Amino acid sequence: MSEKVGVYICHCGANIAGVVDVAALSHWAGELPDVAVARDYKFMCSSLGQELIEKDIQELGLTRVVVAACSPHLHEATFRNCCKRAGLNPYLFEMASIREQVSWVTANKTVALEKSKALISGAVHRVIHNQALEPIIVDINPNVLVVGGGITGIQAALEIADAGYHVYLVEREPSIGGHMAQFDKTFPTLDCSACILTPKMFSAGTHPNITLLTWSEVEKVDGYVGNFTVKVRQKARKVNTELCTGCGICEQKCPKKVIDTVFEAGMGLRKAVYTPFPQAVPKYPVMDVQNCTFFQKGTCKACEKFCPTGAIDFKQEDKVVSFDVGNIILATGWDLFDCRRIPQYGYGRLANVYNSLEFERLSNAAGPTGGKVILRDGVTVPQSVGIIHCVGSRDKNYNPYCSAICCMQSLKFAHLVKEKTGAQVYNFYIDIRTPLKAYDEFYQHILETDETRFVRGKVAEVTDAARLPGEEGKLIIQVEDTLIGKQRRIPVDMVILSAGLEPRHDAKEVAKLFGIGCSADQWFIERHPKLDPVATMTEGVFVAGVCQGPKDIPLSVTQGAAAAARVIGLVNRKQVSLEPVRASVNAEQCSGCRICNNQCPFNAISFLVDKGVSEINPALCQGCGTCVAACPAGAITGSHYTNAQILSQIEGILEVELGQREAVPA
Amino acid sequence: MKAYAYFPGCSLEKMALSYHQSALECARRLDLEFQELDDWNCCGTTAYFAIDQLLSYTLSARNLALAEKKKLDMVTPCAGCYKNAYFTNVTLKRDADLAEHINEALKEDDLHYAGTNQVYHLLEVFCNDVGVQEIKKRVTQSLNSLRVAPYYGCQIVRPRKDHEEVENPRYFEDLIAATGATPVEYQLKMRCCGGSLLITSRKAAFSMARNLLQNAMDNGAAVIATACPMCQVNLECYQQQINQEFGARFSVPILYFTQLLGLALGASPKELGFGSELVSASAVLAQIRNKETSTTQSPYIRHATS
Amino acid sequence: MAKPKFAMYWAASCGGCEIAVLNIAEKILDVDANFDVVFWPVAMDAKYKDVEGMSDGEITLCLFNGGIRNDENERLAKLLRKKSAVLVAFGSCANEGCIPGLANLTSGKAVIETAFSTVSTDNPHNVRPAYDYPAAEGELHIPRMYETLKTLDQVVPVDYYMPGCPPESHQIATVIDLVIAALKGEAKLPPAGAVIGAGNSTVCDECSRKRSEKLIKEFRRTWQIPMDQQECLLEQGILCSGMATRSGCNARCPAANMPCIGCYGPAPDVVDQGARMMSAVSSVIDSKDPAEIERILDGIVDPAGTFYRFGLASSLLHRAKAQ
Amino acid sequence: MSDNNQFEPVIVGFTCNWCSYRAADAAGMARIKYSPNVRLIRLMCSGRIDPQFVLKALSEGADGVLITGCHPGDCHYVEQNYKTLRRYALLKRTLRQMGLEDNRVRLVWASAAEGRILAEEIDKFVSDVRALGPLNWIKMATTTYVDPAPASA
Amino acid sequence: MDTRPTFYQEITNMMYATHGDPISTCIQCGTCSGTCPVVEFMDHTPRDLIGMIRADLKDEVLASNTYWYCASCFHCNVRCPAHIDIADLMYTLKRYSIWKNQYPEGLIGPTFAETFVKMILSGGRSYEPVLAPAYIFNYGLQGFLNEALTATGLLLKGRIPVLPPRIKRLDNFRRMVGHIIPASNLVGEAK
Repeated sequence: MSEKVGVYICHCGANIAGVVDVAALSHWAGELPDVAVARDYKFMCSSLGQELIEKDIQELGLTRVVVAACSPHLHEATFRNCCKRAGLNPYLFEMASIREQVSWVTANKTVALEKSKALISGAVHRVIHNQALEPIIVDINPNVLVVGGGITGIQAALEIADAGYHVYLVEREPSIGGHMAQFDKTFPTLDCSACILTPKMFSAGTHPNITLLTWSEVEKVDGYVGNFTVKVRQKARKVNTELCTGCGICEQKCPKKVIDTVFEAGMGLRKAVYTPFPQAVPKYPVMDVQNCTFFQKGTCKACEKFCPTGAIDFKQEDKVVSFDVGNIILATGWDLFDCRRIPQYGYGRLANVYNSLEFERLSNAAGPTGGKVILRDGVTVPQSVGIIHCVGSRDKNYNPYCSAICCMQSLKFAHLVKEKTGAQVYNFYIDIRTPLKAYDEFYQHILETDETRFVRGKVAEVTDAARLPGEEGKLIIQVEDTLIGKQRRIPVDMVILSAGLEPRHDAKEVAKLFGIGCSADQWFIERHPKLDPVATMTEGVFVAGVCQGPKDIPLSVTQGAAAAARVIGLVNRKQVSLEPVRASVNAEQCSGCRICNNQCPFNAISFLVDKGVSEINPALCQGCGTCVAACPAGAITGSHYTNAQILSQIEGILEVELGQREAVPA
Repeated sequence: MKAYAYFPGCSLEKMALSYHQSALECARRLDLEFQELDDWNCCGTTAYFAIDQLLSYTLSARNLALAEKKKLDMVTPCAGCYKNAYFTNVTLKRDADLAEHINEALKEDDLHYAGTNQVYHLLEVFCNDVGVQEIKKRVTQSLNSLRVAPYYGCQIVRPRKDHEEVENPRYFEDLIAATGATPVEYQLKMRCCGGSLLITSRKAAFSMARNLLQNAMDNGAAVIATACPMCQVNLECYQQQINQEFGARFSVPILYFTQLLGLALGASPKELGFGSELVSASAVLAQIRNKETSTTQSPYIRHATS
Repeated sequence: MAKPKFAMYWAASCGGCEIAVLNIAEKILDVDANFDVVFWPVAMDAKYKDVEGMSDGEITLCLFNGGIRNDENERLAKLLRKKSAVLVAFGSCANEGCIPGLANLTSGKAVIETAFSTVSTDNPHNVRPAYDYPAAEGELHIPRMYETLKTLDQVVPVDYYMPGCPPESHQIATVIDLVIAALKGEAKLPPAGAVIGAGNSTVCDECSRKRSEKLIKEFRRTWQIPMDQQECLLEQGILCSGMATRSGCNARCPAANMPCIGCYGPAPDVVDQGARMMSAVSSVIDSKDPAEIERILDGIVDPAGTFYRFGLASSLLHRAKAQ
Repeated sequence: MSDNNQFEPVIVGFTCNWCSYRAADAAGMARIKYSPNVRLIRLMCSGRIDPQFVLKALSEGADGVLITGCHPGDCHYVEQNYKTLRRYALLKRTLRQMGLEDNRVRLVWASAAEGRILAEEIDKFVSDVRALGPLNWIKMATTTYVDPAPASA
Repeated sequence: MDTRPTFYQEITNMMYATHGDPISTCIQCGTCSGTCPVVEFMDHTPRDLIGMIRADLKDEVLASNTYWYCASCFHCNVRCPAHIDIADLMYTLKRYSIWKNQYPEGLIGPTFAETFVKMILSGGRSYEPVLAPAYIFNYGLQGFLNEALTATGLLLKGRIPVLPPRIKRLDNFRRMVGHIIPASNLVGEAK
């Protein structure tokens, strides 16, 4: 059956017509086989231009349309809609980019005409093989999963819950709150971190639309936008939360003390049954089985004996719960750079070298020293403190990126040390980066009032090897003071390493679990770095906060809210339509060789064991076509990019050229 | 018996003869066969790079080609030779054009570099190929908790080769511990001794050597073990001059690690080239012989002003 | 009524197809009972002239095996096309060039050199064939060899394709039954241009080995490892062409612990079998590092010969670049 | 085609929708003039590039084939361009055996921002293919006879 | 328009084969200078020198003693956050200054480097006694006496060779070197 193709050539004012002889082109195109009509017009994208096409479709009965104009990224949607209005399936349309690829990049008019012909010939050959396609419409489950109960996740969950939709908030630790709960003060306003965070934690814990799943991890995600099924493992708390009142007696009576390497960053102790901090949400404690005397030695049960409600349940097992959601927000946060990786800074070897989280706990009034800044001996107040910026950041040996928060954090530390100890403070920096609202003012404030000495230079090493008088018993910071061009050795009592932010150690596995991408640094990849920063390439999965890249609290909160807004928008629409560019398996031809099974990063391909064939879930498929190219049996077809379409396009492109070649003497 | 192509380097011919003797003695006692390269040449040390990088690669390539002729991996006790040979090998393997160019020159001596072998430092062979556990088994004469400061120096650990730890490696300590001695922890074990500046910038060299000796002594070293002839000469032969320069009173034996290892493996001091020291090692030998003593006092008396 | 006429011809081939036909055992008697064999150079004496004397379409069924290597092959292909009602490209050579087609990796000149001048040839005077030779009886001619071996359908239209090197006997028997039934009006022949005597999937479909997701770190040759009897050969690093090869052989080679070498040609709707193999195999290499990928690929010692062992002459490129 | 009658190769280029096609758009928007010899075909991802496409283009008369995609690690579909990389590596090996010059098929990474780089790479590629002369694969399979005489001594 | 390469470009070009990243990536953090064990003897810190090269301060850079003091300990290399091969930069500057015959007065380094090369070319191996005497007077009288004492000590212990060592296939060796630096005056003088 022969098709009736209409070819429309745009002048784009003089943008195309100034270089390409559009009249000759249109005349030539009219002579092509299968072409019923070819026209050129000043602006095809104008309403008059579109009407021209619509009229031809209706009056001449065109079955295919080709527009030679600008890039399809500009007007493909415009012309598809135009075809649709005239009753032609929008996928029976092709575009040839003769502006971006011809008239704007070619000076020679003869050559420009030839190249335009080749592109149009390719499009005409291809469009004949195009198939009518319908967008895929799917319903959206209004429930939402938020992974990560730090400030970002809390913000996102509250926004969605307040909008009237149900949220499952999953947190790995016993309490929500995240790193922010560990901090003392927040820059640049220096308000107390807990004072601004705990009300939000409380709201999240009590909101009727939020199901809180702490001490839990997502194990499996199936499905696609609007229709995810999630499996979450709730680790055994060994505490029956139905009965527990959060009175804290078990924790008081527990005889076993353990160094708390998580919340207290190794600076303080906790019990074997514990809530990480007094304002924890939920209030229920968890039992650390590895350290519990009963679990290790078989006797004790002090907690059980004293529990007034009988909530201790030594036999409690992990529980896997499953639920459906329509959208997912990942707010999984960050890990602190391990300062042991820089041995020359002495962390872990020299007692009075601290990392930033340790200092936060040291300085926190609710922390192990009650907010007193003292050395590890527990008594000595430091007389001099060195704060080292960019530890593990901006360094190709560790992380090449800037961690974004360390400058402000270090300035905050300088202020807190000065305020609490009166010590001489040194800040060692490469550049001071204070770009956001009221940040540089904070820097100026420190410069004006705190007598902090700023030394521009990346510290080479911290050592206890005294060489010069006055160095004995001190930590010596060896650095080039680059502003005077001299190496200096500065003895101090305490060193604080402003360690960088790193992606979670398991970011890659988490990304795989949710079918999204990780950058080379292992931050989650957003759909567009500027214009779509919270969406991902996987429909229905959003990212927010530091898991997407280093950022401070205000930006994390903003992203949490932004992701929530995107989700609420989708849920309100109730349905989502997906581009029908999808791959599908012809089960007849599929022999179940399983070559394609690991080709899909979106987990769209599954192997049906009973039928012995592979199958593609069209809603999960993103249409890249990689599996189509991989299938050795030719059993996978990629709609709108079929082999027939592409091979014909190649033929079309080369048909014109061969004609030209023949004319050139060999 | 595992065999290696052994490239001693110029210093080991005379200046560091005891290193040569003790290295071979240790190898023999550890069942390693060291076949000395036939007609090896100077690797150019660091000085060559200042004149002609290409020539420096050529000099090392000749030695590598000699080793390839034996179809053996190369081992060298000299840190400088090691660094040059190792990185020449890496560079030529990576850059085929350069290798081709150099092979043209090597034809003059009927040699060809193909990049088929590896380059090891003596320490690596003992610590990795033989293994610390194996050495521990073969120790017949424990070094009696002698406080030995392992001195890594520069060119064995630096530049970085892969992703290995370069700020605080532990293999030298482990080797020393295997002999029954006590490895001394001190901060400057990776720091440059200044040896390569001995002739060109003596003041700097002495100052660096002084810092190093001082740091080792502060941490109670009875002896410093080196794995590089230049470090040994700088720290030992110039100790008197350093004392004069800074008014110090260092008298620390600087021994090749192979001399200490050799003793532990049961060799006699004579077999290990003892006797050519400018700073006497008799106290060290005495402690090893005296089984009753398990700790030694540092012979160093701290200088008042430092 | 006269019996329908049957012909079988061999062009550039090894003779294995003929043996495969004979290998259908007593079924051959059905052929004789139902057909009048008029032309079959391997089995009986016949002259080209006899064929030339037939009327067009007189031969009911012609099984043509072998590729088109020289002008005689092409002349006979055209003649038999004209005289046959149904022309079947029989066996891999006629379908896709097969092993003779591998000569397309080199030049015709090199083929002649190899045949007449290599060490293993006993030809001390370096005698070469001459296309035309004047003899006392008149000028003698031998067929002229082509630079490029072609498949049957590259010179004449073909009605049916029957792949395999050679086609499996049980498939031949089935086809013969079908044709006889069709002649009696009891069955319908498939549409022209169809592949007959083969399956519609790939060899994996018939292979009983256990398959899972594939991640290849190293390619190996059959003698390099003890092969697992149950696991998919490709997953063991053995280059097995089963996944890109049309089914129909009952996966004979993998069942015997040898990899499929691809003789049944490309799967349905596939243009270029070698390209599909290349794409599939490289897709499952387990590395993102260019240097490591190259190292892994070093394990494929002869990519063109492996992927185009049978299909070179029918591939998109037909041959290697002419010098 | 050109003024001084030099050979102008015809090249088929494959782009992904997200990076390299947008790079071509960017080159256009910046009005960067580059060799007009390459005709681009848009796919969703370089991972869609089937070796058949390359072979088809070569056999149908192209003098060279350019494959482009996002930089490794930046793939819009997470990691599909690594599959392109692997397929390209094997395809090149096969083509080498088929006697095809290395410079006729090339893989180039270009991000959406790298219009200038894409244009430069195209210029470089065109000039490399031009230096090789016409390919004319389509004519090679036509009938020619082999001369069986021994090679002249 | 002057198309001659700038000093910065010349140095960059000479470092084309370096294992590290280009010096254009230096962020002037001073890790190198903070690490350097010899820095107190240098007139400019290594970081400073990189800045000066990037500012094309050719004469000032060549007048600096910094790169002659570099002990090739590679400590800066392993710590540099920009992965710059700083030791190689120092070698490059040495080469450049010898090539241009332009280096600060009173430094032993340049002449030492050349003497060393000639020595190796003459025998294929190095020979310590050639090296020391040439510079011994630079150390002053006390230095001379000290050096003599040290040397005597070594001699008595048999640690100084009396005759310069030579490799066996010296002719081959010299021809080999001739391939790399054809018409080298160094080889000529050595013979």
